[in-house]
Amino acid sequence: CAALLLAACESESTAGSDGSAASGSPVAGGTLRAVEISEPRNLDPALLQNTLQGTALLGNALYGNLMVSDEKTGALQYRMATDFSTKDGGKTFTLKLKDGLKFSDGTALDAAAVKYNWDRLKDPKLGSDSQPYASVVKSTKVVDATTLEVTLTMATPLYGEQVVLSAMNWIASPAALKKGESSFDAHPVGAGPFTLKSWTRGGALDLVKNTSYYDAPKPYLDGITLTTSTDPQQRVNSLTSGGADLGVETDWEAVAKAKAAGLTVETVPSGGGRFLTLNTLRAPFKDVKARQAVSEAIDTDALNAAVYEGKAETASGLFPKASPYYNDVALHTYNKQAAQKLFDELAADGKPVSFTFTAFPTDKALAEAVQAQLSAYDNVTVKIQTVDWSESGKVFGQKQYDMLLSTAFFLDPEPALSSAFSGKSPRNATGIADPQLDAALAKGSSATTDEERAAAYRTVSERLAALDPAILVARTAQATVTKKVGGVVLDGSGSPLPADLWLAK
Amino acid sequence: MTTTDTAAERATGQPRPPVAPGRLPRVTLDRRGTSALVRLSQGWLVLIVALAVLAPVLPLASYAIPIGAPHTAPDLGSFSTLLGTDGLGRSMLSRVVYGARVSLVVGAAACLIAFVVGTVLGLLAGYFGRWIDSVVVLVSDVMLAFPGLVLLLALASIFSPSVKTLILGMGVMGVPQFVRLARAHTLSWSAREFVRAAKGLGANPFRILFREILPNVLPPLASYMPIVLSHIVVAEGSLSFLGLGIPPPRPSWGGMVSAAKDSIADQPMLVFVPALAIFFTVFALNQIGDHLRSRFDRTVEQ
Amino acid sequence: MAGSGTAHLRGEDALLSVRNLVVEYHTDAGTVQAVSDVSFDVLPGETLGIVGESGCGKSSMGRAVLRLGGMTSGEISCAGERIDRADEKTMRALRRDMQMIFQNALGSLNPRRHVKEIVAEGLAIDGVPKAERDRRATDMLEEVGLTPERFSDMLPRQLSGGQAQRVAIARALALRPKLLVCDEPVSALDVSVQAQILNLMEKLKPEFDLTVVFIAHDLAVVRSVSDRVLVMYLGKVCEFGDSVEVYDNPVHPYTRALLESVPLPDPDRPFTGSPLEGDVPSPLAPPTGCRFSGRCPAAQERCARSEPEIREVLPGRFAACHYPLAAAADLPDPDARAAAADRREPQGREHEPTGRRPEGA
Amino acid sequence: MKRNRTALAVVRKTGRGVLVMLLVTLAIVVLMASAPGSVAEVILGQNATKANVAALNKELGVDKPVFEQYTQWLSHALRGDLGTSPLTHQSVTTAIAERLPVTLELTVLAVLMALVLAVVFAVACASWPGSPLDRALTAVSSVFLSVPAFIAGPVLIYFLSVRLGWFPVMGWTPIGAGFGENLRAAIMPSLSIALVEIAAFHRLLRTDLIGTLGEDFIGAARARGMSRAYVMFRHAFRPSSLSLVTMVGLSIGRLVGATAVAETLFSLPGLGQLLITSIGSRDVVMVQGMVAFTGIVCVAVNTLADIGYGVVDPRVRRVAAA
Amino acid sequence: MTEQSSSEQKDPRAVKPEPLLHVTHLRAYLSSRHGVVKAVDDVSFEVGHGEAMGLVGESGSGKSVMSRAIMGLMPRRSDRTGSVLFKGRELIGLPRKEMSEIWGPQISMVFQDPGRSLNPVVPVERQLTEGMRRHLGLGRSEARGRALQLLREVGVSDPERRLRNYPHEMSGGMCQRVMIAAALACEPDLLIADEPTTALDVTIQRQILDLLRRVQRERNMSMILISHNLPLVAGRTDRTAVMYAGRLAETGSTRQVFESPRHRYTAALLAATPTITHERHSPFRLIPGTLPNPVKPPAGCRFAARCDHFHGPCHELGPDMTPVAAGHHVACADPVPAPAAVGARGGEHDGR
Ligand SMILES: Nc1ncnc2c1ncn2[C@@H]1O[C@H](COP(=O)(O)OP(=O)(O)OP(=O)(O)O)[C@@H](O)[C@H]1O
Ligand SMILES: Nc1ncnc2c1ncn2[C@@H]1O[C@H](COP(=O)(O)OP(=O)(O)OP(=O)(O)O)[C@@H](O)[C@H]1O
Ligand SMILES: [Mg+2]
Ligand SMILES: [Mg+2]
Repeated sequence: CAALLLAACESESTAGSDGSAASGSPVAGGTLRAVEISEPRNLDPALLQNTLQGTALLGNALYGNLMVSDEKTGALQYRMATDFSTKDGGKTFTLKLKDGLKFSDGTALDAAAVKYNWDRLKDPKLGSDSQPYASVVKSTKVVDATTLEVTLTMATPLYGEQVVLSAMNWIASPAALKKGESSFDAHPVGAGPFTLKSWTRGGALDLVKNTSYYDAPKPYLDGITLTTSTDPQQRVNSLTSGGADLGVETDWEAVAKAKAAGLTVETVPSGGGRFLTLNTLRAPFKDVKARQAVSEAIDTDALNAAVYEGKAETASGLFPKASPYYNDVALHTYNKQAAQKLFDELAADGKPVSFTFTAFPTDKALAEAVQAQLSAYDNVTVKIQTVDWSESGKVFGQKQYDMLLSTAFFLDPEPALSSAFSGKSPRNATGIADPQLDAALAKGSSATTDEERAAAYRTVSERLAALDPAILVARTAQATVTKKVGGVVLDGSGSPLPADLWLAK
Repeated sequence: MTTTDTAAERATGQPRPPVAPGRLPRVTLDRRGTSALVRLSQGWLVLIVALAVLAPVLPLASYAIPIGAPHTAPDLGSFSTLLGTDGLGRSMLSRVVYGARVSLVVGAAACLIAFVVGTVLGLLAGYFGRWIDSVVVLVSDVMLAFPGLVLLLALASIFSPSVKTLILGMGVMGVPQFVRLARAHTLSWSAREFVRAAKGLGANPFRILFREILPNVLPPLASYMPIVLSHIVVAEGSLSFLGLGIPPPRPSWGGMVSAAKDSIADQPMLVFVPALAIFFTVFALNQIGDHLRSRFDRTVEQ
Repeated sequence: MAGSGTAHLRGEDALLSVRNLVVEYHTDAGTVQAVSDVSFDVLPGETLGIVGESGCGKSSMGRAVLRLGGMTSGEISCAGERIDRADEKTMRALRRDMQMIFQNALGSLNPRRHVKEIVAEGLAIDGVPKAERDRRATDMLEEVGLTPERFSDMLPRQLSGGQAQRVAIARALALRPKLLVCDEPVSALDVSVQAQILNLMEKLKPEFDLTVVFIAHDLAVVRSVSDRVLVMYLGKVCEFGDSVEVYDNPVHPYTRALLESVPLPDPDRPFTGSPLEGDVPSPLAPPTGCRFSGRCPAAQERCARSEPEIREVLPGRFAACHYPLAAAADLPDPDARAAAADRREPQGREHEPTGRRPEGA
Repeated sequence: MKRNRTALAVVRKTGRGVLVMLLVTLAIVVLMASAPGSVAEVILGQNATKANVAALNKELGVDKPVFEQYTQWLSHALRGDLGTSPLTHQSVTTAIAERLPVTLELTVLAVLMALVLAVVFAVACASWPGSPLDRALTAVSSVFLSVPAFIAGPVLIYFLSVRLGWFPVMGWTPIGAGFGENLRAAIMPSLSIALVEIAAFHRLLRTDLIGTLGEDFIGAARARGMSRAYVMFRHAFRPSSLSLVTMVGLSIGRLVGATAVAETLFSLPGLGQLLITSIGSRDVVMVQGMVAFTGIVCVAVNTLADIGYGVVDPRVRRVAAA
Repeated sequence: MTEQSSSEQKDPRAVKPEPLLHVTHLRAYLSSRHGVVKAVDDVSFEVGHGEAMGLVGESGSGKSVMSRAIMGLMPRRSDRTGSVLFKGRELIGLPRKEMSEIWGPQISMVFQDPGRSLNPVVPVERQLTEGMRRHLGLGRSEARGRALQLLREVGVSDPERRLRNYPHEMSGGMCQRVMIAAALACEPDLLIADEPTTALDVTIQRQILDLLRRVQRERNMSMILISHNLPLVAGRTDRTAVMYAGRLAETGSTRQVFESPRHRYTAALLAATPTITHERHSPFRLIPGTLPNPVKPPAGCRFAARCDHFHGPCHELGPDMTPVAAGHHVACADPVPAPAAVGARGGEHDGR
């Protein structure tokens, strides 16, 4: 078919370093085959996870985005919304929508629709991952068709970033949602660049171009076929053998393999990462000394070598060098002798360190590596308990673990850091509640200048280094791997925006 | 897996009649001597069992503690580094040897459970018939209608995976096989004239069952044990593959394969060492099982 | 012919008496009428031969008599005890008096037990102490002509057919039974071995004071060992009488046909008479009337309709046939009958040493 | 009369099948009920506080006693309604129907592959029993027996997909989208589960063939001057395939388990995978429905095998009909 | 080859017409777990055109192995040496392909157990006609027509229905008739019947034997009738060979062998055979001992150990048979003395 040349688009893709990457102007047409990591349970936007390893690509495709954040600076960019700003330091926000937005069923995507979606997210029984974000909203008021006034429960100046990172970014047709889950799964209605053609659970999910997408000539693709594989090796194999054009990847080894195979890899430089989380609410890690001992005992480089074939990006500090909040505080130091000494002291006190690593299926290798490392020390024993994903709610909800692997990564430290370490956060897996730390986190989220925030986060780093509630193992891989695909623009969660993608001929 | 009873028996519910007297005595062509392959198999099993039993006294590093850098190549320097190290720097040899312990202990114990329970049930069902038979056959049908892996998955999600759970699960899974086998053999043997003769001497049913029938049923059943054992070794591997194997750091062969399967291209050793261990063991068990069967299991065949 | 009836029964003094025995097997294909309403008596010390073609129900009957196989109805008593009604415990005790020898001798020995163990098994069940058991087993082996030193520790598969049969005999006789039922004990054996076993049995019979039911399809063998013979066809009795007389002068057409089918070692006269037409009907659906009527050369229209009762056709000769070979006109008057009885008498005496006179009482 | 018996036998067989199904489903319900965690916790995810879970459980009706839940499920199931998954809101029947083609194709293809290879092997072995060829082929099939799907799969993927690019690494192409493509997607997964079966089929058939070839009727056919191939295929094969028929029937249950591994390995949308994920997410409704379904299939296939028996062997025709 | 045989038959003046089957020094060794079984050990005999030969001997004496050795249907691990000349053609060493041209139209066989020698899963029709279609090149319907005719000939009632039957739907006697019909289908010159009636009832046995003899005579076919039951061959054969432990003990006309057995074994065997005229309750003559071990047969006369006339030379006796009368050969160092009259009659008879 004739390639339709289009004017240079606004894509700010950083891609293009490798041979297989498509460069130049977008070409219309073609069906992109993408491999995701997890399959959605339902197509309800509330139940889609707006994370790379979740179903962000699908959500973005079906529902579009109100806003996205710049992959480098983290700054908000408007898409379906035209404005989301606060004038009172984060107490109230005003959301402004583009004119004439329409869902694929023809109904209007207006302020009322947004209100319906956001109110709905707050229902805990729905089980949305985004419920904590939505719950920050105290009330919403439809001012006019394109304006929604949002009042928050507490001042959150950077609430826009939270919208971007959650399912709040995805608005579905209230009419369609009201018809019930099964009906909605068969005919999801959003205003995104693509609509659902067919979905075989466990198999492929076929999307076709939404011809009435607001931002013509996007989307460039005729369709997207999404398949799922939980196995990184399989995803990479699929890409290298030409079985897929685009894959999302969170596995360092797979990323390295993809790079080695000459595929294009896009990543966002994020802070935080994967933490060995110690439960400070119960023995043995209630005792800071035990936490320190373990922290000093663990050699993250060796972990990297064992678990990620040495391919993971390790870090000593919370923030990447590129971040405006970078500081040189090392959260963790490896010191074999000191560790052994602490273990011995604890044992002498009658409190030998003995704990269980609660490992989800994907964390088994890490758990085993930790266990192997600690097996070289005296007076410390590690057991591993493997749990199914289905038990994650219970494990986290009831904090039934000594140590587990959890993730806290971010482009902008808010809200991820507060969520992970604030004593008030229900998602604080470490259970740590340190006034100094809490204060610093609050400062970081409410301060408006980079300097102020940087100072606050330095304190956060120092407190974390001192309290050792978590051990930073490695940064989180957030990669999009492509082969001959252009227009790879990543949004705030690091996932590609489907409207911008195009296939090189 | 193995066939259990002969087809004709299943169809007619009756054992085949004994060979008519006066026929051309037929020498089974299958009755080959102990072939080299069988000897090798025996050798391998002896080696593996010996290694597994002697593991603690062998100059082997712990299977849980790294002995060096990850992925070092095999090195003849010391016993522990003969097969190199795994991704965590632990001795491969040590892990394979201790893996044999798990695989063999789970296999043998589960097999034994299946054997004992299955044989007793099969004997009772085959000999007494009537409601006992109906109930036993029903239960074993139920278990057969349950895809084995599903049962194991269900069990594994109820009890957290451990050696005990695995043994129990796999043992339960193997029961119906032995029930069918034992029942078929019992049917076949209890139709023999010598059973009638024992009855004629006034023997009570239990004496007949345990003194007359059991000794004849045991050898062919026992000769199926290696085969069942090999299934269990494989099933344990499949479970590990699905993430429900023995909890780390205890190695099991299946677990080692599934943990390393992504490294086929880069670190083939990690996959092939345990895979070959499974492979040789299963192969050897089958060879020996076949050999034993060709020696003992002529009843149902005939 | 083959019919029911009780005319041939000999009353109270019988050691074994079987009345109206019916054995049926329920199979997928239908009900097999293996034994249909058969009655007979065996007097103490007598050898009763039972002959008939394959499948006529001989074994079923033999097994039913010892309650080693199913029986549908009928009465069986041995030495006054009702076998068909005895409970398991009484039965176990009764079994000591009644033993069986099977056709497939090798098959009747447990392949995994040693010869001595097999012979001593009955004693073990009886609770005889080990030493005593061993001694008696050794004696028994000696008795049947197997050197105990050589055979005690052999396994059945190391035995030849004749040796196996000897072991089976030793096992049966170790309990000193009164009644011995032999189900085709020699038909699987070669003639030379067959002779050994038959001679052995002849020798042991008086020694052990045995009453024998001897089942076989080989007519020559039956004649030579039995005092009386019962001829069966398709689950029914055809003819009953003194064995020599039955063979010399069969009154039932089937008996005659059977006798005429026995090959003779004579190049000139391989068989006597003309062969029988047709096949044995299926016991699943036996013919009505006389069961032999379809193949009987002398069958009349009545035979297919009504079943003949057993009656005394000649003195001491019972047959279930409407038209016995001894024509009605020839039926002897009482004098002739007496004469016939006389004729029998000396023959019987000749054999006095081998068995008590069946009709001696 | 004969008809009555046949009818009675059919009723008995069906009754038995139903009984087996009842017990199987009851067993799975009890098993699932005793497993830690519940679907409510899965649905609620990180919001799974105790109160929330309890509320949702009540809403889903899973707070009732197990037996009551079971009878309720049963009464619906008898009316053909296997329920709807609380997790995916998909009807169990639809879910099964959607996934069945994949598992069915894999199973059928695996059985076919195993049968074809096993027959070739067995015929060769039985033609020259004890020969080096026999030993070699028997050894080869033992080798297959020791290559479970979870080893065969990755190896096949690495060589045939990654290195050679002949087959897709993962994913399914329905038959609707082209037979060739469909086959390309199905071949490796079915092969990986067929390998183990090849050995089982081969051994059985080989033994039976050798046994049959020693029968008098084979000697009789040879004595009539019939050729080797004719004797093998027209005389020996059919009577030797009796146990094989049973074996194929019995292998179905095992294959359903094995497809679960293959479907996981190759990310195929089949029943096995659904079963594993459903067990993982404690989706009792789904698991129950699927176990009932696979159970019915197993029972049906084994009954079919019994009937297939009659086709193979006229001697048992009467019995099989009964 | 057919030509050759017919030309031979046309020449009545040939001094010694070449026999149809000429077996010399035939040895058939089988390997078993216990060693090499010398089942047939140096046996020579011949069967003339249109002649029925009986082969008798106790179980295990090697009758079946010999018949299979002649046919060339030996088990796999076996060794066959010597010579089997059939119509002057050496069968030993003949490739299987050529053998399969001989099986059926030249030599065919009826096995012991009719129930086992018909394929249970193949309808009677195919088993009857497959040979004809292969060897005579008949079409389906032609073969069917001939099959019907054959079945009538062997006395099967309602042959149309039988053709559709499976073996299990027929009685043993019926099966055996079908087997005989199948064996006769291609007009063989030699029929080997290995204990064709042991599994049958006496009344049926008689029908089958009569049938075999009738067909053999009508077709002027040669036949080897094998049985362990001596009386059974007596009236059915022209000549009889007695086999013992892999060797022939005695051959002669049937009359000679039965009326004046010369080998000690034959005589003993005949004496041990129960007859319908045997005196009641009188002991049988018996042969003590058992067959020698076929793996390690004794040197010399194999019957020596059981023989009551055993003396020195018995140990040196080779397999060669010595003539004791015309056509009557015995391998015995001390044969039973011949009653003069019978011997003369025997010789006469043999001149047939
Ligand atoms: N267990 C059984 N089930 C069904 N039918 C049986 C059984 N045993 C015997 N029969 C049938 O009952 C009939 C009589 O059998 P039985 O064994 O008593 O005959 P028989 O006279 O002893 O024959 P044979 O001389 O062959 O031993 C036969 O038709 C046989 O097929
Ligand atoms: N396939 C075989 N392999 C080894 N030995 C065999 C085989 N077949 C037969 N024999 C042995 O060869 C000898 C002769 O057997 P054969 O079957 O020829 O005897 P037979 O005279 O036909 O006996 P029967 O009257 O029992 O049929 C026996 O010792 C037997 O054990
Ligand atoms: Mg019988
Ligand atoms: Mg023979």
